[in-house]
Amino acid sequence: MDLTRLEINRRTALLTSAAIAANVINPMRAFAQEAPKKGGVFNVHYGAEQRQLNPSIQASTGVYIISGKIQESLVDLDADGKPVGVLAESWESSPDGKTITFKLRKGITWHDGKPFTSADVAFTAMNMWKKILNYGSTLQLFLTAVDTPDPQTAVFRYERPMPLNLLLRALPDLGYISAKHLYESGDIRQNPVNLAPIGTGPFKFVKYERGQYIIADRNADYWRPNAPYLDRIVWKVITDRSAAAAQLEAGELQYAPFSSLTISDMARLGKDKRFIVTTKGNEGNARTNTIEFNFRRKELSDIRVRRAIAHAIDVPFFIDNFLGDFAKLGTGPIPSTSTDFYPGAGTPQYPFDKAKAAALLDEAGYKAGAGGARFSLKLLPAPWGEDISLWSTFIQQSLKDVGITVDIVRNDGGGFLKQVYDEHAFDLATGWHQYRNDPAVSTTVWYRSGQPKGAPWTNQWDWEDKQVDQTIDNALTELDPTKRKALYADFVKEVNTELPVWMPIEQIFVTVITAKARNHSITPRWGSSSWHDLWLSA
Amino acid sequence: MRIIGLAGRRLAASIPTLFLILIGVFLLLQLAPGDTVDALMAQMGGGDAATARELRKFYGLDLSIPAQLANYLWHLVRLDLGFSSIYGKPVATVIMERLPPTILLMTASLSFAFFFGLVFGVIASRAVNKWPDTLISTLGLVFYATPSFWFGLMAIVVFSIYLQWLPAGGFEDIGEVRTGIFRVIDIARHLILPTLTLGLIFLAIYLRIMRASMLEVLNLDYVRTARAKGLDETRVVMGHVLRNALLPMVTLIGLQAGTMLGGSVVVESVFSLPGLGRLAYESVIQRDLNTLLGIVFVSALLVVVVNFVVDLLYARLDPRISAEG
Amino acid sequence: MDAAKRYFRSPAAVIGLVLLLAVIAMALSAGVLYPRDPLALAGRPLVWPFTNPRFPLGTDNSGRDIAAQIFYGARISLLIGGVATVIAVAIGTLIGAFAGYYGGWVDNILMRITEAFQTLPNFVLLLVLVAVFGSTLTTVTIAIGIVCWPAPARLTRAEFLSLRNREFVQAGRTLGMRDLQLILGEILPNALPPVIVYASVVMALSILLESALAFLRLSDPNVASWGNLIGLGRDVLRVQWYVSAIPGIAILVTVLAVSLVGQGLNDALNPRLKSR
Amino acid sequence: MSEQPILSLEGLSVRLPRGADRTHALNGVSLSIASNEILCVVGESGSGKSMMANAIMRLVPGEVAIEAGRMMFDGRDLCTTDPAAMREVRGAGIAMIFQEPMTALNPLRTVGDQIAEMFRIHTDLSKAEIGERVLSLLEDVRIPSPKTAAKAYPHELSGGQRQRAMIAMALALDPKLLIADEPTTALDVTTQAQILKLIRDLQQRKKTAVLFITHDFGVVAEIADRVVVMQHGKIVEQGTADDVLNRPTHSYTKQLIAAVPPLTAPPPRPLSSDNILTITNVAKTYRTGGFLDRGARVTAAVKDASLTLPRGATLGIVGESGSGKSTLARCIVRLIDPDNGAILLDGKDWVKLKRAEIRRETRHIQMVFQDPSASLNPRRKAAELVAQGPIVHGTPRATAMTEARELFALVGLDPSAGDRFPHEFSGGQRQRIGLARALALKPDVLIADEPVSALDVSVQAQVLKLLGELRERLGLSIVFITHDLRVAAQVCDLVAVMKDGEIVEHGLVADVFSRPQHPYTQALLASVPGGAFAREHQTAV
Repeated sequence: MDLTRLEINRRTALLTSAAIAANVINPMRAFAQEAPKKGGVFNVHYGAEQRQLNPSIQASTGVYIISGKIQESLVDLDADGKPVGVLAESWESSPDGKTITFKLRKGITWHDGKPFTSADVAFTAMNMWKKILNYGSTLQLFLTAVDTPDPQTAVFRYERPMPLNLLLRALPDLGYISAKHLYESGDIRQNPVNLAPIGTGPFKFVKYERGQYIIADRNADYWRPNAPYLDRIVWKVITDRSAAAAQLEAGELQYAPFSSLTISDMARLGKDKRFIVTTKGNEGNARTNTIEFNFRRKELSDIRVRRAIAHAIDVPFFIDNFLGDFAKLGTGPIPSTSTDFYPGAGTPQYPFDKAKAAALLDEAGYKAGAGGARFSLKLLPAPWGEDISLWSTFIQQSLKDVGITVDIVRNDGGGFLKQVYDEHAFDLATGWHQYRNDPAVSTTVWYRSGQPKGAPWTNQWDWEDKQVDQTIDNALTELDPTKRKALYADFVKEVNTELPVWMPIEQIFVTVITAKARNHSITPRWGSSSWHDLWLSA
Repeated sequence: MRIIGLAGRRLAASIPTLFLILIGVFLLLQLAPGDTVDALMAQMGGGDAATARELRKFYGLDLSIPAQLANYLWHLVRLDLGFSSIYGKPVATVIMERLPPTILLMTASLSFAFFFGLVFGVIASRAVNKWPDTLISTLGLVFYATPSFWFGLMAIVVFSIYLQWLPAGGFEDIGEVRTGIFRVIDIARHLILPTLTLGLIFLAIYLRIMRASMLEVLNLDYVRTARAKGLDETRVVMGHVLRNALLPMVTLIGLQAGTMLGGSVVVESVFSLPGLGRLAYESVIQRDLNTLLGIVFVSALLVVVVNFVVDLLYARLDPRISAEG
Repeated sequence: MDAAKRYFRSPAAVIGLVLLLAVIAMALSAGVLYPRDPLALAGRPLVWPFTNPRFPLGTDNSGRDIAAQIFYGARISLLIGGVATVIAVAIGTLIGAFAGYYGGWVDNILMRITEAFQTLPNFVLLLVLVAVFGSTLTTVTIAIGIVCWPAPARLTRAEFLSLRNREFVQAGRTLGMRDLQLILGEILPNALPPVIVYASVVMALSILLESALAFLRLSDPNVASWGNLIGLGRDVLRVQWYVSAIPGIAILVTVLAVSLVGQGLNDALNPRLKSR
Repeated sequence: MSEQPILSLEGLSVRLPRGADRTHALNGVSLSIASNEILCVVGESGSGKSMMANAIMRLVPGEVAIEAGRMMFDGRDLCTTDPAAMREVRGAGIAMIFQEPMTALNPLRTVGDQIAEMFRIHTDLSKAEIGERVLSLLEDVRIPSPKTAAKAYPHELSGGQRQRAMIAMALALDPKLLIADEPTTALDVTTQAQILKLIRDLQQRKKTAVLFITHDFGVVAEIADRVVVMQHGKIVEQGTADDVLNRPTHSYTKQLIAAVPPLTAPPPRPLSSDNILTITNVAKTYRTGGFLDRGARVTAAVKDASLTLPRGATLGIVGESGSGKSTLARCIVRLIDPDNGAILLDGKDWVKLKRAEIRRETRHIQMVFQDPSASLNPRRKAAELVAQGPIVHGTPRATAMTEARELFALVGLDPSAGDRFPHEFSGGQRQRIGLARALALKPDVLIADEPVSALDVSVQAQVLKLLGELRERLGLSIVFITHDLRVAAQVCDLVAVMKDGEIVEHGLVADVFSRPQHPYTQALLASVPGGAFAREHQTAV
C-alpha cells in the first residue's frame, strides 16, 4: 500500500481533474443577452423507470424529473436557495408556530380545465402527504387539519409547533399538489392518473409507452405569461449507462440528469465542447456515502474498533483517484452545501492514520493472528450507484491492510433492504444518505432511536443514545432558526464522536447537458423544477 | 390431418410441463430475500413500516404461500395472469406491450442464424478439410466463443458512435412520429445490431450442425445411387442431400426457442430494447412474481408454438413421419 | 491408440490443445507470478496497458492490476467451467441413463422434467437461482450446473435408447446380470464418449453464462473472475475500452480452445466423419 | 457371344490408402464381358469385387486411386475420360444396382420421381412422356399396380418391390452394361428367386451385358453364363459356369465350393426319446404407437407355437424375416415375456418364473447371437467377456479367468488372445468368443440365433464344424434358427418351418426337405438358388 502512495504523485492526479474543473467552474461562458427562442424538443435520459409518477405520493428524483414539469408545488427554491412562491403567493406563521396560512395564486387551472383551489391543497395535504408520501408522513406527523375559509386561502393547523423555515425548505420536494376532483373517489394508489399525471405545470402529459418513453407537450394556457418555451419534452428509458452516453453523443439525447452516466463518461464529455458537465443546479440534492455499523457484532459495538476502521481508510486518496471532482471530503451527516445548517469543520474527524488504526485494534484486544488477520466482517453494499461499488471495493482493500478481511455480499434492491434494515443480517453496510435541505426531513432518522423494524435508511444499528435523541427532538420543534442551527451543530458533534454511522464522502448529482441549453441549472434543485424558462438556442 | 393429431398430442403433453415450471418457479422465488414491497421501497428511496404493511396487504403478500399459490393457479386456469406490482397493470397487458420487440428480435435472429448457418454449412461440407472449411469452422467457433454483451457493446462503439450508421439503441425513433413503411424501416435499422448480436451464437451452432449433417448424408447409399445415375455434384447436393440434411436443423429450432429468450435478456439490456427478456430481469430484481410467472407462461407457450410449427415443417419435409402418425 | 494419432492429425485440434494448456498454465502459475491478492489496490486506476512497466496490461477502474486478474481469472473460469460441467454432465447422464434404459412411464416423467427445464429460458432460471441463493462462487457454479443439464440428458438418453437393445446387452441379460450392472458395466462405457465430447460445449456455455451474470453484476464480487472484470469495465467502456476488451479476449480464447479440443475429440472418436 | 466385348478390363490395379489391411484392392485384373451375357464375379468379402464395380463407374472414394490398366468401353478408356464425359456414361451407358434396397432410394422423394430423374438428366423428353416411360418401366419389372407404386415413397414398398424399382431405374435408358452388386443378398430367399428370374428375363429381352457380383455359389449356379472367381484382388479362375462349378481347377475355388452346404441332408442321427425342452402354445403380440390404445398397430409375432427338443438333438427353426423365429427364440430365453403358453426346461416352466428366479436359472440355457460385431461389448477384453457369466454367478474371478482360457482352446482360439479387444478379431473368431461365453456356464440347451448368417461361406463352414464337434463332446441340445435352408439341412436333426408366426410344418430334416407337405415349404425349397448344384456337389476338399 505505501509503495503505491509514493509512486503516485498527487500533482499528476490533480492535473487531469483540474482540466475538467476549469470547464466546470464557468459553465455559463457569459452569453450575449440572446432573446429566448420558442420551440424545440428536449430529450431527457430516464435511467430507472418508476412504478408511478405522482410526486404527491412518492418523493424521489426519479418522479420529480418527469412530474416536476407537469404538477407544481406550493413553493420552490430560487437561484440562491431561498423559498419562492409557485402555487402559493404568500404565507405567514402564527407566533406559536401552530398555524401557517398560505395565500394561493388566482386564475390557475388544471390541465383538464378545472380551477385550482384551496380544496385541492387541503385534500392533498390530509390524504396524500400525511398518509402515503414517504418522509411527508413524518414531516406532517402533527398536522391536524387544513381549513379552507375561501378558495384562495389554506390554513395548516399543527398540534405541535412547526418551524416555518423547516416547512418552507421541505415543501419544494414534499409540497406537490394533486387535483382533488380526480383523486377523491377510489384508492389513491390505484388511480390511473398516477401513470398519466394531470397538473397545473408548464407541460401537459401526452403519452407513456412503458419501457420506452414518456412525452409531455407545451401547456398553451400556463399561468406564467408566454411560458414555457419548449414545444415538447421526451424522456427516453435507457437502462444501460454506456448506451445512454452513446445516444447523447449521437444527438438523440440532450440532458442526462442526476449522475445518470458513468463517472468516466461524465469526465470524458466534460472535455467535449458540445456538452456542459456541472454539479451546479443540484445543490438541493446532496448525498453522502455511508459506512453503517451493526452493533449486534461484538467487535463493532466497541467505539475503538469503529474509530480504527474510520482511520484505516484513506478517503482523500479514494476521492481523488476514483470519483474525480464530483465528490468532496465529507465531515458528517450535514453536507457543506446546506448553507443554513452546515456546522463548519469544528466537529470530530477521523483522518487517514494506519498506525493509529492498528493501535486502536490492538488496544481493543483484537491482535493480528497468522498472516495478519484479526477478524472478518460481512459488507453489504447497496446495488445502485457506480460509486458505491467502487467505495465498497476500496473499503475491502483498505481494511485488508489492517488485518480485517471483508467479504462483500451482493444483493439486488429488494434483497439489500430486507437483509440490512429488516433482518439486520449484516456487519457493515454502505449506500447513500439523501440530504433534503433540512436535517429533520431525512437525516436525523439515521440516528434517532426507536425507529420501526424494516424502515429503510433509519437507525437499525441496535444503538441508542439518550443525549442524541434529546437534541434531535428539541431541534425538531425549535422555532428560532439560529437556535435550531446551533442544536444541529451539537447533534453533529455528538454523532461524530459516537460514530454509529460514518459519512466520510459528500457528493452532489452531476448534470450533463447540451451546450445549446439556456436558463438551465439556475436553481439548487433545477433537475426537479418545472423548466418553465428553459429554451434551446440555434 | 394426422399431423394435427401429432401436434395436438405434443400440446397436451406440454401442459404438465408448463404447470411443473410455474409451480417450481413460484416456490423458488418465495425463498428470495425481500419481496416486491422491499423492491418498491428501494426504488422509491423511502417509506415507513406502516406504508410497507399496507402495501403488503394490497399485493396479497400477507397470505400463506400455499394460499398465494392456489390463488395464482386458480386465476391462471381462467387465463388471468394476475396483476403486475411494478407496472400497476394486469400482467397480460404488460406482456402484450413488450411482446412485439422480443418476437421481432427472435424471429430476425433465428432466420438470420438459420439461413447463414445453412449456407456456410453447405459450403464447408462441400470443401471439407480444405481452406474454406477450416476458415468457416474456426470463424464459427470464434462467433460461438464471443460473449454476446461484449460483442454488442463493441458493435455500438463502432457502428453507432464511430461510424454513426446505426442508432445506438431503443426500438424505434421517438422524435418524429413515423407511419407505414418509414416506421418499418426505422424499426429495422434499430434491430440490425441486436439481431446480429443475438444471432451470432446461434449461427455458430447451426453452422456446425449443418456441416456435420451434410457430411453424414453424403455418406449414405442413395447419394451413391444418385451419382451412379450420372448426376453432377451440384444436382446431387440440391436434389438429394440438402433436404435430408435439413431434418436435424429443423428439430434444433424447437430446442433453441427456449435458450434464445434467455439470450435476449442480455441483448435487450445492452440495446435498451423494451422486450420480454429485460422485463424478466426487472421482474426478478423487483420480485414481481406475477409478471415473472406471466413471462414464463408466455415463453413456454412460445416454445410450444415453435415446436408445433417445427413438427408441421418436419412432417412436410419427411413423409415417413406423417405416415406413422 | 489410433484415436490419438487421428486427433493430432487435425491442426485445429492441436491449436486448441496448445491454447487450453496455455490457459491451464496461466491458472497454475498465477500464485507464483502474482503472489499478492489480485483484488488488492495495486496502483492508480485506469492506467493504459503498456504505458507502465509495473502493469503490462494496465489497471482497472478499482486500481487493480489487470494482468493479475487475468491469471487468477483463468483459475476461476476453469474452476466454474469445470465444476459446472461435471454437475451438468453428472445429472444429465443419470437422468438420461434411467430415462433411456427403462423407457415407458419412467422415461415419460423424466422427459417432462427435462422439457420443463428446456422450455424455461435458461438465463431467466439462472437469474432466479442467483437472486434466491445469493451470488457467491459456489451458488453461481451450482446454478450454472443446474441450468445446463438438460442437453447432456437428452444426448445420454438417445445413446441409451440405441444401445439398450444391442445384442451385447441382451447377451449380458441372458448371463444373468441385474439392470444396474447392465447400465453401469455394459451400456454406460459405450454411451460416454459422445457425452464427454459434448462436455466441451457445456464448459464453453458455463464460462459464457458466468461472464453474462457478472455483466449484470450478479456474480461473486470477492473473486477475480474475467466476468467481473468485463462488468466493471462496462462503466468505462467508451474511453478505457481495454478493461472489458482484455478479459473478453481471454474468455474468447478459452472457449475457443475448449471447443476446438471438443471438436478434435469428436472427429477422433468417430473417424468416419473425419476421413470422408 | 463372340463379337466385340462391351467392356474389357486390362491389367486394372487400384491402390488403397495407407493404413488399409493391404496395399491394393485390385491387382492386375483382366476380364471382358460381351453383350447378351451374364458374367458372375464371385468371391468372399474383401476380395475386391465391389471395388471393381465402383472402379468401372469411377465412383471410388477420394483417397483410393486407379493406379494402372485400361477399362475399354464403347471404344474409349474409362480410366482417362474426363468427369463430364464419365457422367454421360453413368446411367446411359453403364447402369448399376446395389445391395441394400432399404437405403438405396432417397426416402424423401417418390419412387416415380427418382426414376423420372434418369430421363430428366440424360434426355429432353417432356414431362408427360417421361411419366409414361416410368409407368411402362414399372410394368416391365412387374411391380404390382405401377400407378400407386410411382406415387409411393420408398418406405411404403417392400424390399423386393424396391429392388424392382431400382432395376427399372437402371434399365430406363437401355444401358449396354448393367452392374449388379449383390442385389439379392439382403432379400428373403423367395423374393431373391423372383428377382433373379426378373434379371434373367430382362437381360435376354434387352440383350444387355450383366456383370453380376455375389458371394453365394447357389446364385452363381442359378444365373451365370460365365464365372470369374476372385481372391485378395486377383482373379484366380475364369470360365463357363458349368466348367467352374463342376470341374474347378484352382484350389481356392474347390475349397469355396466345398464349403457351400448342399441341400440334401446327411443320414439322420439316433434321437433320444426324453425331451429336454417342450414348448406348448407360446404366443406373443406387439402393440406399437397409438394413444390410449386407440389406433395402436397390433402385430402377432408368434401365434400358438408348440415344439419339442429331444436331449442332445438339434432343432432347426427356419423361415423368412418377419416369420417370428427370432421372437420365439427370445421368448425361450425370456429376453421377451411371452403372452401365454408354457416352456418346460427339465420339467421347470420358465414362463412362470419371476425376474429374480430367471437370473438364477438362466445358467441352464444360453444364447449365441447373429452379428459378430454387435454381440460383444467393444470396451471389454475377450477373456473378461467369456468369464463374465461365471463371475456373475459367484465363481471367483481367478478361477473364472483360467476356465475362460481353457474355453478359448475348446473353441479353437489361441488362449493368449484373451487380453485383446473384440475389434482386433475377425468375424469368425468373434463368433467363437460368443460361443465360448455361452458355454462358460455349462448350459444344457444352447439357442443359436442365425449364428453364421453374417460370415463368409468358408468361415461359416469352420464354425458349423466346431458346433458339430462341441455337440458331440458336451452332449449339447441346440435350437438353431436360420433363414438358410442349406445350413439347416447340414446341422439340424429336426426342423420346423415358420410363416407369419405359425409353425406350418415340422419333423425330421430328411423327411421335411425331401417330401415337403405344406405348399409354403415347397415354395421355400424351390426358391433355393442353384438348381441341381444346390442339391448335390463336391463337398470333399
